[in-house]
Amino acid sequence: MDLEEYQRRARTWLAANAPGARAEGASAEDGVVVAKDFMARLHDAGYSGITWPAEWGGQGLTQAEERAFAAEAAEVTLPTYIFSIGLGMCGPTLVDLGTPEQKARHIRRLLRGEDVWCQLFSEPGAGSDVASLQTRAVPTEDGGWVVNGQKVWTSVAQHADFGLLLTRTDVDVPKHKGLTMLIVDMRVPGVTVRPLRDMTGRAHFNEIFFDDVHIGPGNVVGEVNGGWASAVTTLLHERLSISSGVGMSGQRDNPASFESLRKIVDTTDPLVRDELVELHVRTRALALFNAKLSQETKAGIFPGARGSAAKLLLAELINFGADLAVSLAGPEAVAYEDGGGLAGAIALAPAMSLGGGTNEIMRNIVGDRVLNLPPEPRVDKKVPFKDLKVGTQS
Amino acid sequence: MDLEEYQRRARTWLAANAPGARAEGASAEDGVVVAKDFMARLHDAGYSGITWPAEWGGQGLTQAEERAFAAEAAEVTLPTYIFSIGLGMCGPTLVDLGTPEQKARHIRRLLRGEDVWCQLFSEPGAGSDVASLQTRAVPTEDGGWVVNGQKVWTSVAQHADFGLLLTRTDVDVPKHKGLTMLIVDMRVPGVTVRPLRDMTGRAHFNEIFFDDVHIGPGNVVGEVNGGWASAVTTLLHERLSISSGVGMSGQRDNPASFESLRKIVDTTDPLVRDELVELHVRTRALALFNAKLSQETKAGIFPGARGSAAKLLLAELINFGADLAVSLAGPEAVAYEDGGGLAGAIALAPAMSLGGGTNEIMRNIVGDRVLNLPPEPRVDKKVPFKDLKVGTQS
Amino acid sequence: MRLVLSSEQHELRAAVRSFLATVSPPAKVRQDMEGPDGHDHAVYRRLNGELGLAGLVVPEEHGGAGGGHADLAVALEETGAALLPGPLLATVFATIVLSELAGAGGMAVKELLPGIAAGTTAATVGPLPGNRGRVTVTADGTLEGEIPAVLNGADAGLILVVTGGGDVYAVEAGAEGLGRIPLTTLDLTRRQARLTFAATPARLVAEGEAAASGLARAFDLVAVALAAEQLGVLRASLDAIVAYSGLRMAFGRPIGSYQAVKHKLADMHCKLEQADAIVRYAAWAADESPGELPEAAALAQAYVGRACFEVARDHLLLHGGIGFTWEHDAHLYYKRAKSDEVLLGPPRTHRTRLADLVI
Amino acid sequence: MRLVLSSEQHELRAAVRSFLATVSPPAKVRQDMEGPDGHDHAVYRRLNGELGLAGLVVPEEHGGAGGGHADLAVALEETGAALLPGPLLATVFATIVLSELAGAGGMAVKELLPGIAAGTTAATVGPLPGNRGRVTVTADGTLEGEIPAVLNGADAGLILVVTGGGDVYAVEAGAEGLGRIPLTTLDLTRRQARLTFAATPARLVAEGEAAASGLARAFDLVAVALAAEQLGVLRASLDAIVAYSGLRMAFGRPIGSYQAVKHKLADMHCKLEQADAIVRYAAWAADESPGELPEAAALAQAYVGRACFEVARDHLLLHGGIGFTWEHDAHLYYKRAKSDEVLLGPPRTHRTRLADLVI
Repeated sequence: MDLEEYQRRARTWLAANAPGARAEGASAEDGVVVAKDFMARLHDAGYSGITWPAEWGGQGLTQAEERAFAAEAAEVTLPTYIFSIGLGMCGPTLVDLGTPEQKARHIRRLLRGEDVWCQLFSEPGAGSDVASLQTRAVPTEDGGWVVNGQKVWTSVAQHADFGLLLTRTDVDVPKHKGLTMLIVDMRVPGVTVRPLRDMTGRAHFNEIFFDDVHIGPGNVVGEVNGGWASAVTTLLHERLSISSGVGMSGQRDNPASFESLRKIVDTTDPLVRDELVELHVRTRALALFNAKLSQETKAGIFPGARGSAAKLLLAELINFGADLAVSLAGPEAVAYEDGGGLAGAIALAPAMSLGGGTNEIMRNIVGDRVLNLPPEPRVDKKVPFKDLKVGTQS
Repeated sequence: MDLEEYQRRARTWLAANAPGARAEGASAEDGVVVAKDFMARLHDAGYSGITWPAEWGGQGLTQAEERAFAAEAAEVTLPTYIFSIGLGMCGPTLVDLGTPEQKARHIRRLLRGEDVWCQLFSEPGAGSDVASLQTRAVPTEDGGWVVNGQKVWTSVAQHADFGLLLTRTDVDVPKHKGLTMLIVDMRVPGVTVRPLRDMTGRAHFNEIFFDDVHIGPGNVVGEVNGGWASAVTTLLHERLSISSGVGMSGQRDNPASFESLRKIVDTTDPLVRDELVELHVRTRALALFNAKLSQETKAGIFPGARGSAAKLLLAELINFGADLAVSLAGPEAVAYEDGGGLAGAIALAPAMSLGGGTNEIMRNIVGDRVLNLPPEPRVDKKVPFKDLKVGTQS
Repeated sequence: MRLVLSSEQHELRAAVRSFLATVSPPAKVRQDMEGPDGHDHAVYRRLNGELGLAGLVVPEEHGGAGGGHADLAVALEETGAALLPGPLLATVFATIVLSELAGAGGMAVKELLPGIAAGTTAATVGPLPGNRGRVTVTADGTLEGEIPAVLNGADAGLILVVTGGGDVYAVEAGAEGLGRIPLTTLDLTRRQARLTFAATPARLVAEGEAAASGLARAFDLVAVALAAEQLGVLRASLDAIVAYSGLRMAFGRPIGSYQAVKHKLADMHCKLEQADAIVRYAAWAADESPGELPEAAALAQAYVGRACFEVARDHLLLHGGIGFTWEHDAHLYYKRAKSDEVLLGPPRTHRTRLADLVI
Repeated sequence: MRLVLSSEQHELRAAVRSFLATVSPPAKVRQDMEGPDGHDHAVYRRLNGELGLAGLVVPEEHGGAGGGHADLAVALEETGAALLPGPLLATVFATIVLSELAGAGGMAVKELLPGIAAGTTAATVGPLPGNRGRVTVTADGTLEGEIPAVLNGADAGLILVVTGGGDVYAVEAGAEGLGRIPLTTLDLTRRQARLTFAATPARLVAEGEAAASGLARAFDLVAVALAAEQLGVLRASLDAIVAYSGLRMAFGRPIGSYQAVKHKLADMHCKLEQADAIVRYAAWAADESPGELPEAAALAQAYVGRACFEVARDHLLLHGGIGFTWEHDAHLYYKRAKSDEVLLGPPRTHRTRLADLVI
């Protein structure tokens, strides 16, 4: 089957099967049921795990088929949000590093939507510097582990069946050398998922508490005390899955976008026009940069760390746009009976600058990996973890 | 004599004696003669070295008299530019650290304008990081020194009789520990003063080359290999003399100032007005901050490192203003038959961001000394100088 | 021109600061902002009983302390820094308007001011400059129309209404035909309401030329008062992130040791220094140099409003993930800063006003 | 929409880059810019003889290479990066105007273009959009008036004059009554002159409606061509300071290891990525999507002009003291960037034009 035919069939299938609703807001189990049902049909049709090994439940096809399907999928709305962490990060990590038993146990179920996965790396004291995490895993006699600690900023944890958990297993060595990645069953006793209310007033994320959680043998991903290498694999997949989506959607629904704002402000005022056109310029500049990265990717030139530049620019654009929107609209944008779209936009604006790496981390990445600038001296690489200050310990 | 009477007499004297011309542009010896003559009369009248010890030729009075005189002097233009380094930095260093012989030999002559002094710290490879300088001084059998090396960014060197020279005298110890400050006679063989043409096309500064320059015994200021402490003393006086003058003058003559611009641009254009008013806001903000520092100083609260914030803001304002001015004025600002004031302003604009500490150094100072933020790790404090990379050595 | 505090003002600052630290610390602010009225009436009473803040600039003959606007700026900087919920700012605006109309206003001002100055009546003014509002006076002297957003409009006891004709009327909280519809606000620590007027009885405070000139000065003073609050929000935001930057470790050292953080904090400090100087200058002009006031007030809004939001925003961002949580106070400062920036109209209007005065 | 270079364009880039590195390296630029004409005629001849740059977008029927504007952008990015002195940009502007007037222009275009395309005649255009100029046609068909600033006005062999009425005339260098007064320029690598016309004989190139529509498109293309040069200036500035940041030590480590420097360079890289995408887009629109050209051209000037100056400025500042010296090239880039930013008028005019197109 040639690629055009493949893409044509994908379009036909999506037209017939895409339910046209995201499960993002679906806290009710109904939404999860719809999502799981859709994933099963997607897998039956051969569109889940297109490039993943056929042996474990994937389709064993190439990037070309995946891009062809993605191009069609971008035209519709699929209820796959709750699977995004599993498909984008956890699954690929297991494909790369999992034991045959782990792959056999999890990958097909993940691709069919039978299990929701979450990623458990960040902690209150370990954000950008994730390797300074404190959640402890202590080995048990049966070859398993007992885990205690707290994770945070965990998406879809309220629906999750499994998690990829990064723990500290040796405190006597430097921080990168005493980590172990474990698969944790999120339904076992001692795991508490608590919604984390953010500054918008809603709970987009969760906190997860582990109290003497027992994990059985056979759940180490990668090597014991080699968890940093495993985490780097996961983070690489995360970065690819973020940068491929950066700035590609959402402007239509964004009340602080140029398109939305020009309908509500006084466009006869020269100062308003000048501020509005600045937003247009920045929006177009980033959109064209993203389009260039996408064209390069199609031509086989992968963006690598340049994707971090796009992510940084998007974070800055979102802050700039929301700020500008409220400033243009004036007092009624921040005190309202109905609507409140612009107030919502300014309240949500910081999110993109904080999630997936702060602006400072992005600038470091661009400087180090795109411009090949010399690294900063590091003070944390040789100190045993137990002697290192982390978080806000004093 | 009370302070008011003191100030009244100073006003009278200045009205009668200030020649009303700066010697800054005076490369002809005429200008220097005028300046030296004026300094002698200033000293005779008791207004040179007001707070300096009477023993060495000063007046032995207090800050109060100095401020009273400065208030009057600010109203007129004095031809004291070529003495500014001697009076602001070199002289005060000798007063603090000089031997009795050095004081006796130099200070009265300096205060009377008989000798012009320059300061010889910066090198091509040692700007912000002055302690990494490479000019070598090797001891001679007679207790003197032989100096080889190059200095740069030296003001008034073309008129200078003496210089305060910072040299390296031990390369086997860390960089701060092998420096020695010497008094150098600028008229001796081996000293070459070459004007340094800057990006404006003019030569505001000089490069100085030392080729086997012999300095006799008795010219060390402070301790041998204790030159860093001596340099810190000089730099402290420099900072005081810069910050006291920051942003206090020059706006009237500045073609890129708000006052000048509003006369030449189309002030009926709302966009022009909006850009112009931004310049006004920033100008006023800094002027009021400076006025506040000045009021605090009068009340006995010294600005300290907060003066670096004022210097940073001035550097940024100058760049902002010159850039804005050319942008507002358009094509004819950069191609002209007569005038060229705005082109001159944009060409000179970077100067304030580079001289007297870069913007980055100013931000470090504000962060470290005003906000008391923790220091960066240092990699250069314990390495012997000979093993340290400096400048653009590879 | 006086840009530094007098020793009395230092004492006032210390008194207000320690009062607020005791009576309205951050945990109390959170509790009060989620309560039914959005503030604690007991705190408001003590604020006026013990410190007399509502009557600070009200002339003594009208029951106030007869203080200057430089004093008021000191107090509002502290209430801003503490994110004090409740009607103090709205009431101060009302006292400013009434005090400036004292000459033109006759009996109404004399009778209304003492209760407000004493803190027994919370008051407000609407529409503020830069805000929409369309209220007209009918033939029988009642009010018709609406004001889309009024500070503490639902809980103030007295509302000063500026009509389309530029006259000022006072409406009692319980007046017939007065509708008060609470709004959702970005700033969680300060309520607003939409007010509607249908044949609503109102008392004339001032009208015509006298009202116009009094109001013009009053609204300049309002701009200065707001800038003082913004200075407090700015300062508190900067203090919070400077403190955190010394404690929070990343990659083995405090985040404040990284130039990316340190240099941004240095720039924020530069904004603080300038905002502070501008607020002191504007407050001095309010007291001592009326001719400079319009320009100083426009400058204060043009500079301080922007600086305050930028610092509050960066203070939130530099906190990292924790700054995005509901439980951390960073978002309260961020939201107050943005709301304050547009309280007296879109920022461009302040720049335009300043341009008209100086170009 | 095509935002990446074709393999032919990669080859063109490499060819121009290596030609300029050999024939006009930085030391040669300095030598030429201080020479009598501000450039080396031999370099200009070789540039056209070997690379055919002046005729790149001229249709083959008029003696050019018939290339696209995307190709031209590749070439001008390199000449910008090399700060090539001389009349290439002015001549390219002239070829663009003549090519776009070919339909309306009849004989004049046919006769004038080949010599310019071949590089035997350097040409220029004035006044450019956003520039002053007041030239009228007298009853006997001669020109009267002046243009305050024309690129290479003193050394071009042919001057295309846009009259106040919007017609286009060609004036020979030696024409009677043509005054050419060399100007002092901020940009030391590009000369300009004031031109005066007193009963100056001139040849009509195009007039009326046809001239107007041809010129409108031509000036959009000129804006895109300039943006390509600006992209080159931006890229070369960034490359220079990135390289220096890896070499220059301060306090024992390379300055590029400090976040203050590294993060600023990262931001500069972000500007480069966006400027590059915009220039590719605008050049693509020029070739393939004429309806998008006006907006793309205004976007290119609004974004790239600013980005170029900001990067050139910061590249100079980050060099420290050495960047302020005459002998270092940093100031040449800084001055070119600022001059280019205003070459087609004050920046606000590009924003206004874009606003008119998109709002």
